[in-house]
Amino acid sequence: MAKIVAGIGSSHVPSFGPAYDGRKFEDPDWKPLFDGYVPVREWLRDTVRPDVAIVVYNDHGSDFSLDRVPTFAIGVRDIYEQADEGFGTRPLPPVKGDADLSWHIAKAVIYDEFDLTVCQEMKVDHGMMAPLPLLFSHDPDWAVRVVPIVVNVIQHPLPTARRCFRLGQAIGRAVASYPEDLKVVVVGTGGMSHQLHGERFGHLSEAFDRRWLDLIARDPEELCRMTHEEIMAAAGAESVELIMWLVMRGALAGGAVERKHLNYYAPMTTGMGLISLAAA
Amino acid sequence: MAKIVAGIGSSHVPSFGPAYDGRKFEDPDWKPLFDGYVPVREWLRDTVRPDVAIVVYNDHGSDFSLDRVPTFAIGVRDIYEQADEGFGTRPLPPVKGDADLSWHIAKAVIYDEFDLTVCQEMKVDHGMMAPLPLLFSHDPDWAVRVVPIVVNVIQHPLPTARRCFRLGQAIGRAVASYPEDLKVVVVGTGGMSHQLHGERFGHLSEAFDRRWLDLIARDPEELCRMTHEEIMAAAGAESVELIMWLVMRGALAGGAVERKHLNYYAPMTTGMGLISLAAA
Amino acid sequence: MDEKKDGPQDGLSDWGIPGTYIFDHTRSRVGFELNKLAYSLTDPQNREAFKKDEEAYMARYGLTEAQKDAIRRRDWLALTKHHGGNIYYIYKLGAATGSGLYHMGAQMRGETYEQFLETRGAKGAR
Amino acid sequence: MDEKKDGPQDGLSDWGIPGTYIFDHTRSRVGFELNKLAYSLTDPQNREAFKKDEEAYMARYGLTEAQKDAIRRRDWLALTKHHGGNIYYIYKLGAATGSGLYHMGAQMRGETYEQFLETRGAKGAR
Ligand SMILES: [Fe+3]
Ligand SMILES: [Fe+3]
Repeated sequence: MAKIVAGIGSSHVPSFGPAYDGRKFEDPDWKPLFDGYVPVREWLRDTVRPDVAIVVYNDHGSDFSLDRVPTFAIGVRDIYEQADEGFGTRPLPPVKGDADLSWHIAKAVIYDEFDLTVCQEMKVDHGMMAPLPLLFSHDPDWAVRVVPIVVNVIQHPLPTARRCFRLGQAIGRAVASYPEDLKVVVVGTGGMSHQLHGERFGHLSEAFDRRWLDLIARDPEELCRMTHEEIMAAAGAESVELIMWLVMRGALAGGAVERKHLNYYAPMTTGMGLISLAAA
Repeated sequence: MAKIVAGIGSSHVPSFGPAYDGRKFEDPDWKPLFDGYVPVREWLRDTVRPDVAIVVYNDHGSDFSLDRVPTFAIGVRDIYEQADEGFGTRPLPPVKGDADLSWHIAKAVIYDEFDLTVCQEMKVDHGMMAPLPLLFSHDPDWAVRVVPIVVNVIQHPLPTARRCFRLGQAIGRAVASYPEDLKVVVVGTGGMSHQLHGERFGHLSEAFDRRWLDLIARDPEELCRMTHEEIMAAAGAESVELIMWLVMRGALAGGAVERKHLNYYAPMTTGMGLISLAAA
Repeated sequence: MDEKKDGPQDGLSDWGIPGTYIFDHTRSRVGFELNKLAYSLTDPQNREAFKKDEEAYMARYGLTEAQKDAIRRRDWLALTKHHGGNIYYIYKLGAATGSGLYHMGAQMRGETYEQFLETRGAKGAR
Repeated sequence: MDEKKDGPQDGLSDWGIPGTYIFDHTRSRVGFELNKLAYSLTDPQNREAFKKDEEAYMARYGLTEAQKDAIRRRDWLALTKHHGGNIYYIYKLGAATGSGLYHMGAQMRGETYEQFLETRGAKGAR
């Protein structure tokens, strides 16, 4: 049987891309970010050893346009190319999918009353690609297969925080019913505090971010009660993508969790958070 | 306040189109179909007098392709053109939408934990256009504005019958919270028994259809318990689109209903059913 | 001619309803390019291009040789049973090649058009 | 120059967060063609076409004159505040016109790029 063994919460800031590709690991302004990922990557590689990562992210107008905006979507491909976000793509191999597991999750979750949009065509943007190489090796090929879950955090109305948590719970049930022996890690991406438009561009709230990093492990129920307005007022309009971490947390919610790693750094316009949780 | 005043269940057979446009109202093989719609159309026009019709239908590979299949979608436009289904379009004016009401419903229903895909671009096919002119006058312009709700009944996994009913209930709550004084009718389309592929092409079941026409008014709960397999085995693979009638029935479920009209005719390959329900 | 792909070994699901090939993920995966081609025929210019040169048109899509062959043979049963064709998409291929739905259905039933019509209650309602 | 469209009379929502223009249906409706144009710049050929002749490129989309004018002026604040631009889409317009996100942000804040950088903790991490 497949089993969810760990959860990761991670920011997905676009600037991770050029910094990583340019190997700025020792650059003093980047080192606090990259150093945070090292023990998590090693823990995943040596201890958790997942076969599959379910990556919860949002598209940023790269592959999904506004003609049709799904609240929740799932990719069901065996391979995902990178989307061109306006600058070309990064020197990384295409992401490996797991179409069988994706379709299994789609079926289980739709029958469980979550109204997914099922995508046989899909490209992935920095929402997934910013953190992925920081968490998993990719040389010559990715160490995990990926099931992408796409959440609308762009065009309001967004799904509620609680709905995201419940989607995670449904994904947890779906994985538990998959007959193959697979170890699965769930990665919730996005945030933390940031605002990228308006006169309030650049707004940060380390206090909010620290509270989120505490509650996501210890008391996700309190996060589920937050409205989009509360999150956006406290931590910037674009910080609302943090609700995607609740999909990850919901997927782990069947058992106790143990927080393994924590990192936080906010050098420019985004609170860059990282957390790892082991399923008990 | 807006109020749901009536519900209609209607087949949406493509051949309604050429028969209607060719004015075959007195053709003996078509008369039993068209005669059934006359009292319903008059009742809607003279007694119900709706401002808006929420039309629940499915696209048949006309405007939605298989690259991304939403379980539930809503149109939020002020105008909907016809899709070209391979033959050009019919001589009917474009459908008038109600973008304000559509967005209100989208917001209410998404916050109510239904994961809609929100469509600012969308064309409508015979799923809507087959019954629409039989129910509402359109000369020179449509007598109602339309909110389209699109359900995936094509690519399994489909939403369950119960989920469709619950979506209807959520739409009912959403309409009841709309501040404008509007009378709303909900039209559930599709079915009845038919199968359009395989050696079993042409399968019909009047018994199943009659039972559905009875239960949709009297005991929708029993229909909610049906699986897709049961419906398809009894009434043909493509009959499963009948689950869309349950969205209509759910939207009416707040109060008692009274069945006003009933018609049934199965001349070729599809059970052509029509029912009208008045909200109490 | 598709006997080899028949039955469970073709990877397509069997929902246990005779003569019925439910369009689930097994068929949607296999038929993705085929249905995409059929969907493209909702555009009148594409219909013209297809009618003008079917082979060139098919070459634009990643169809299998067996799928192309079933299109050439207008084998609607094989397309929906073995090749992942969804009837609503394949219907557009029928239209572009001059086969109406009832002609397609008669063939899928293994009947002539006239034989099929005789099984209907009021065959003028078509 | 968009003062007339300012405030509640422009039909755009106000969620009550200062300096913040939530991308909800009021903005998505107004900005639909604008964001569509910006989205099209994910295609390298379209980027070339846009750079070569902005006016001709804009003419392909149903933009308002005020939207076109805000693009001409690279007025990122007006685009997101008044014209329904979503920042993730508009960012592609920035890229195609040589404005990075932090340049766009500085302008939206009413600062120079250098002034903005001085407000950051580790400005090398960009
Ligand atoms: Fe993001
Ligand atoms: Fe239909």
